[in-house]
Amino acid sequence: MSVLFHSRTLLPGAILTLLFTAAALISLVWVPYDTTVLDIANRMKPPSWLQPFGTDQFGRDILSMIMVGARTSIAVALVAVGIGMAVGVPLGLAAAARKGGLMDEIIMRANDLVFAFPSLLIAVMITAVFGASALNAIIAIGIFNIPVFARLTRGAALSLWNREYILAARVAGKGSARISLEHILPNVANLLIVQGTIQFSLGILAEAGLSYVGLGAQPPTASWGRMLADSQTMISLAPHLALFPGLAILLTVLGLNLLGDGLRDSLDPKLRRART
Amino acid sequence: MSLLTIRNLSLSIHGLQILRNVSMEVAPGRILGVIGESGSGKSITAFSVLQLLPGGASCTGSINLSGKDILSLSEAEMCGLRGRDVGMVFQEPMTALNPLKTIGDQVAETILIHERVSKAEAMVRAADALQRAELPQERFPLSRYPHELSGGQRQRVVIAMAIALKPKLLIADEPTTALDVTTQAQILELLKRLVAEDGMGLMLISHDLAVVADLADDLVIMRQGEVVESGPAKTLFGNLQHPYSRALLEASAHVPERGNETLEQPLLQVRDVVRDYTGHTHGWWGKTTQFRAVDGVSFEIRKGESLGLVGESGCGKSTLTRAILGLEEVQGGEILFDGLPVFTHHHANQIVRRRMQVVFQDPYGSFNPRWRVDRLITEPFHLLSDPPKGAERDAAIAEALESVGLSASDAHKYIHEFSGGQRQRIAIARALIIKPDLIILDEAVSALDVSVRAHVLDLLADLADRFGLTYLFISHDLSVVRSITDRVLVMKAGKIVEQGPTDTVFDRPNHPYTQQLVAAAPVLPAGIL
Amino acid sequence: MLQYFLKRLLSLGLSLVAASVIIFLALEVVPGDPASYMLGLNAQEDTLAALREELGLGGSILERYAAWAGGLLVGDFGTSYTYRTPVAGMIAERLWVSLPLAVYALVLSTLIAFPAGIWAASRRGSHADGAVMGVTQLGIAIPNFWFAMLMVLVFAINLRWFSAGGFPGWDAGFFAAMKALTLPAIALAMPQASILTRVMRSSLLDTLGEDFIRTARAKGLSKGQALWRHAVRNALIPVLTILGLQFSFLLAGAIIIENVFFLPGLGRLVFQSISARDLIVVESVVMLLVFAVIVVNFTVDMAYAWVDPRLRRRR
Amino acid sequence: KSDIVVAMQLEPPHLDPTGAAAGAIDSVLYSNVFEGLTRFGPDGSVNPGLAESWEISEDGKTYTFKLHDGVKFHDGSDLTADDVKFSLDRARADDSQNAQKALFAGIESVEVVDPLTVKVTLKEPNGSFLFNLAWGDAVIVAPESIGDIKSKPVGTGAFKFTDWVQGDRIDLEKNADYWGEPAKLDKVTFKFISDPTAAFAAVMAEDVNAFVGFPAPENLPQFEADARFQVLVGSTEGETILAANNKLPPLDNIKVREAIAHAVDRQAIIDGAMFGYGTPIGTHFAPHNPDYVDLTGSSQYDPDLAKKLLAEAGYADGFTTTLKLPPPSYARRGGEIIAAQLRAVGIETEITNLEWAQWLEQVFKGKDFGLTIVSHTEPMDIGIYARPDYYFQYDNADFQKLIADLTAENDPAKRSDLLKQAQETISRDYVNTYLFQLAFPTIADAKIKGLWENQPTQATDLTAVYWED
Ligand SMILES: Nc1ncnc2c1ncn2[C@@H]1O[C@H](COP(=O)(O)OP(=O)(O)OP(=O)(O)O)[C@@H](O)[C@H]1O
Ligand SMILES: Nc1ncnc2c1ncn2[C@@H]1O[C@H](COP(=O)(O)OP(=O)(O)OP(=O)(O)O)[C@@H](O)[C@H]1O
Ligand SMILES: [Mg+2]
Ligand SMILES: [Mg+2]
Repeated sequence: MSVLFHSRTLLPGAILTLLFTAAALISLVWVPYDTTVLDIANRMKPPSWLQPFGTDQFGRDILSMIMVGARTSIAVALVAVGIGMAVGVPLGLAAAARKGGLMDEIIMRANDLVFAFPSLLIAVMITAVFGASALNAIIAIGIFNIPVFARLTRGAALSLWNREYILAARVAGKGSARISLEHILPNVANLLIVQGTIQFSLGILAEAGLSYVGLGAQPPTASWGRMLADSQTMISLAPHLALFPGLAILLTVLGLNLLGDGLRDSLDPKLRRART
Repeated sequence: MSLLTIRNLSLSIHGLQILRNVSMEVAPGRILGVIGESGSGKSITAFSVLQLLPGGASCTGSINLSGKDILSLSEAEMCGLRGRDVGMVFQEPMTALNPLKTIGDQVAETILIHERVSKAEAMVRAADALQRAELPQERFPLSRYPHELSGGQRQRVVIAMAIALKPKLLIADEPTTALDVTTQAQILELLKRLVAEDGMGLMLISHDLAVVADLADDLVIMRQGEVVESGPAKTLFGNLQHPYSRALLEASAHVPERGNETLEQPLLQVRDVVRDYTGHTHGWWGKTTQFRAVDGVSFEIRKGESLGLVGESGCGKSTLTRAILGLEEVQGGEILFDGLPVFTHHHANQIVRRRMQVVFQDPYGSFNPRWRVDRLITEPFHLLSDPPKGAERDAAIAEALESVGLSASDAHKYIHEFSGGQRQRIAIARALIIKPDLIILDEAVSALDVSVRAHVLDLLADLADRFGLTYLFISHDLSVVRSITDRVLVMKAGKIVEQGPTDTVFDRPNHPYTQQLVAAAPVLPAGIL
Repeated sequence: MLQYFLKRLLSLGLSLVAASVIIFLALEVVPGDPASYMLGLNAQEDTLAALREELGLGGSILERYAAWAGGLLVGDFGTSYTYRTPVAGMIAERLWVSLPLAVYALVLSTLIAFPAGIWAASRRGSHADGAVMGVTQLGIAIPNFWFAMLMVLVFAINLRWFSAGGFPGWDAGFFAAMKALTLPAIALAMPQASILTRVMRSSLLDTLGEDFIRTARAKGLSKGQALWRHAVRNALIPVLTILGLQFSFLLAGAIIIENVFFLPGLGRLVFQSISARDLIVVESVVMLLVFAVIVVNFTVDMAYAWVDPRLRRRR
Repeated sequence: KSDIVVAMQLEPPHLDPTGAAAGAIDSVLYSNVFEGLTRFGPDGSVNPGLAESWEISEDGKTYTFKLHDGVKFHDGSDLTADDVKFSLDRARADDSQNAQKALFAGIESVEVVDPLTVKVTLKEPNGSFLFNLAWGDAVIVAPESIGDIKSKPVGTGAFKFTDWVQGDRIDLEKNADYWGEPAKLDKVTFKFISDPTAAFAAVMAEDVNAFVGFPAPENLPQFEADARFQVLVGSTEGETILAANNKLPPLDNIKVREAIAHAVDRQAIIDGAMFGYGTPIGTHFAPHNPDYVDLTGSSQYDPDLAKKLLAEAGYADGFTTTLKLPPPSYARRGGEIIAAQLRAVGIETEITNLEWAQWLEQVFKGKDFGLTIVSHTEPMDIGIYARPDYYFQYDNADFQKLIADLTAENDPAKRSDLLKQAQETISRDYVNTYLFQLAFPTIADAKIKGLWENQPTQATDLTAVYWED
């Protein structure tokens, strides 16, 4: 537990992250008002005691919408980061194990190529092909997480491959796959967790951005980005419609970033270098 | 009259006491050697003089530099002092220079900071300083960048920077630790000459008694932030009072007792081995370069023998080790272990591999920090087709740990809970656990403090005795090699230039390179033990 | 150096070819027919066929790829399906909005980030450092389109200092054009400046911990002198990398921001074209953006050599 | 002040009104730059255009048009009967790219009688021929300027095209040589602002003088409350409907469609999606048309009835279908509301938001949908219900006969009667759920006069617009 106090950012980060995770989880069983029921007569009501964030253009409770939206954001970002890790980490490990080889070269060139595509463009293209949906947003964001994790893993793994304990493992007759799994992976895990939180926050931002331009989760699924897009024309009429979802994104991303920084400092002070 | 006087200097960092009542003096034209084990506070003492201390440090006592009380000077006044009155040379020449600036600029900067001179004039004087540090302009123009120089040459640049304004005091903090013996000898000679020419005072910090012994006029021996003994070198050496000092001295010259006999039968035969590295200058598309790291090496190790391999950094020792261990394929020649090739059909021969193990230099880097000791030392079981399990495994672990002087209960600790010496014992335990015939020790004791090193050497000798082990002992430290090997190979630029019984080679070197090496190796003056 | 340059150029060329294939294939499978989009609900089948013929939508994939890629090589981007004008001209016109916007944002973020990063690093641990770090955390976390919305609300609708969007064209005068680009550039630059500030700071702190800084201090340089003379330039290397990467983010981010401020830039062109299934325009714009990113990264690589002499001769 | 900046949401893809369906082309050019033989008035009536007068033969098959004298194209050439022949022949040619080629399908031949007289012969009598000629797709173009028409339109209108900054604006200037009543404005700039927020901001900041077809009805009250602006809410030809795939079970069951019609609360949709702007309709016909029949009563909001009907149809537990939505906000917002309303009677919908190209591909062409929301903006388009292959796939032989009779009929009274019957038939068959007639909001500076309020066709006729001092 003392880890929590190693860093000034960890605690606030953890609290914010917990808050939104809790909101998402609670929304699975309970929300203040049912978000699937529209109440046109009651639309765009300013914040009140009963509805602290007010109601939206269809008369839905914004607090409830944000809680349900947290679920979407977290799910999309989490799965996208999962994809990035699941594909990127093995690729990075493989590239490092055969440094300078053809495999390494192909992986790194492919990475560069993905990096060369502005991510939103790819998202636009993917949704043009497969249609806009949360799933396609996940795929688009996930694809961009792959090179991030591949590079990070490769870089960290390369420096580990120079360690003598890797040499010792090779002397013990272990193959590179086994060494990658037994020695390299656990030692890059911290780094991956830290980068994971950062990518997670970027994923939430990306989901919001995609939903904002209409390429993310589709109604009736609540999504913060779409709430912002829907409220955009009403911003001068009822600013609270845009304010609360925007703040929700801001605070969640902030929380995750603080958590990531804090974890980095606490898990391993040496990792601070890797932060960009 | 003394130049630098430190009186009762105590220092703490964030409340943690680092130095306690340290006192020492440096006189003009004289060399003060400061020795002590790693962490004894030598560097911190030096930094105190320059007031370049880490954050949170606070000093008491007094530091007096030619009449000025350092501890009472302001930061601006200290800036005026550093570089002009006191020059400093650091341990690590590879990183002590700004990689983006030319050496001329960096040396001239010392001058420009302190004197109102034109850039051109400063450059002229920088050239002069470099000349004095034996970097003549014809061969090392001012426009060179640090990466274009070798380690020893970079250290000369740092020295030139430190002496550019002819400071009264020069502090050299382990200036040669990162260098080869031959380079080390040259740098030490240079420092000695500069002291004599300029009448500077030199504070020479080292953990190596032998390095300091033939240079220093006065000695200070430190331990855990305290000065345990000090005095003029000549008298002090013959007359050490403090038990720690004596232990240090003894450890430096320690020769383990060895008793096992060598059989005639060769265990390892290396014939005409060639190892080329194919490098890519940039990625896979870049042009390839060929580099021959091992060039036609042949030798034999007999059963029960302890063979030494010495040579400068980068001469191919580790490459050869990897080839013997079957980790890399060689481009020419063959390596036979007990008559069997270590490498067959592009794969390491598992039967042979089982009978060799290795101990590396870095006691910190050779263990996965996330594993417990039991898992670490049983890693070589991977080589066995039927590794011991359960109680049998525990017994093997206990035996291995006990044979290196640790207890069976250490098996459940993590590696960070051990000191450097203990870690090296664990490394040896890991090598022993599959009961190999040959153990290769690649700089296995180079990173250890002298006293710890002595213990480990004793342990190695003892183990060889008990288990009939054969060693290939690689080191750049001649005295260590001398103390533990029967025969020695001298390697230079990938070739074996001389081999023979250890004493013969070291006492009557034939090859000019061997002669140079032996001459450069620092030795404690005779008769001080 | 020349050889290195040529090798890199070759690899750059291969990347571009790979990118063009990916883009072409991706858009090849996009469902939707530009002809029926153009002719609407009442179009007759024969009319559609006639239009498709004219648009050059017949032929095999290979032929069409060859025609497109071959055209790119000689600077011919083809003719837009919907606008029926040369794509090159359309792109050139949009580029005059997007490029100045990206550069404006890049300059803004650099101008903010460098001093802020250096300032924070030189006062590590102080309140000032804490404040800078806090602000940059916010800057990274804020969704920039939301920030843009808020800025429009405050500066365009309420205060009426800036127009809410649109672009008068460079004919309207430099200042009018810059004024129209200012809010979008700020929205774009904000997260980038935050990231860059943090990179600058951490890179500087890393450099300040290097041995040669200690050497410099031992020469008698004050903290500030050591920072300016020795640390800043060394710290620039990671910053350059990020700067290069940011260019791609700026281009991508511009797509959303151009929509918020209805700037007639490349991003909006892509959006419009993809919904109109004007695939040839999409292909060419995406290719151009990818080309820009690859070339910028190449330039950054070359810039390393300028910053770092170690890279000059060795290669 | 004699110049004006008029904003609209969509930018034309190119500037040939005879070569694409995009309404935005007409919105900019109709009447301003290009004119046809006849033209629509602000109330939807068909008036003489370039044709000063015409005669219709007894059998209703031959139309003889007399052209105005002294009409010049903007490039200085004269308008002659040859140009008319060229234009009509081009529109109906085999390789024609006219989006409304069907309008010209009935033409047998076009003959030049003399430089100012054209004779058009039809295959069959066609009661709406003059109406058809008023469409933007039927404007008269000149053969010598046809090559560049997509980027440099040359017409006969009161304004000349000067410049197009793609992605931003189109500039027109007054045509000094105009044959008719000259325009009152000297310079016109059309600006294209697709984003509703940006539209709001641009009007508020007075960056534009008028916004025709303002995309965010929620903001209209703010403009109405602001003395700087006038708000005109006109009607359009846009029947906004919840279209059902009449061939896809269970929507092929008329009881199910009837249930849907009763499950939908039009007023809630008009309020929720359009912020109150829009006229409820009960059939596919524009309410401002004199022949309109108000049939909303047969599909009153009655969820209980809807549930009962569903149970009768054998779907007491409801069912699931798709709801595919094109981009406009009436569809996207309306879709969310309808989904919630249908859910209330047990019908689950899977919403898919589509771009127009996808919608055309999947829904319009592929007929791969259950429900969709779309606004049919073509004038007098009830005839689409006579096309069994049209996307909602309504196949009723009686109705098809009705429309065939209508086409052949020239007598206004009989036509009116047939039109009313047609409206009632589709309403009775609950082909689609008819939601509302799309409102057309225009916001303009309070001092601008002469703007069209309604949209009988997509046009922004500025010929009569002027600034009041
Ligand atoms: N920045 C620091 N913060 C806290 N403690 C430090 C710091 N630097 C050094 N120390 C501690 O001060 C003590 C003395 O360190 P110092 O570097 O002077 O040792 P040394 O004798 O030079 O050793 P070595 O031979 O390894 O260089 C050590 O126990 C070390 O852990
Ligand atoms: N993987 C590699 N690729 C290319 N060159 C290499 C590689 N490993 C080593 N070398 C080069 O081969 C030479 C011999 O290296 P090796 O590590 O065997 O030296 P060494 O004698 O063990 O030196 P040290 O005492 O510093 O450990 C060096 O010049 C080194 O740069
Ligand atoms: Mg030290
Ligand atoms: Mg080595």
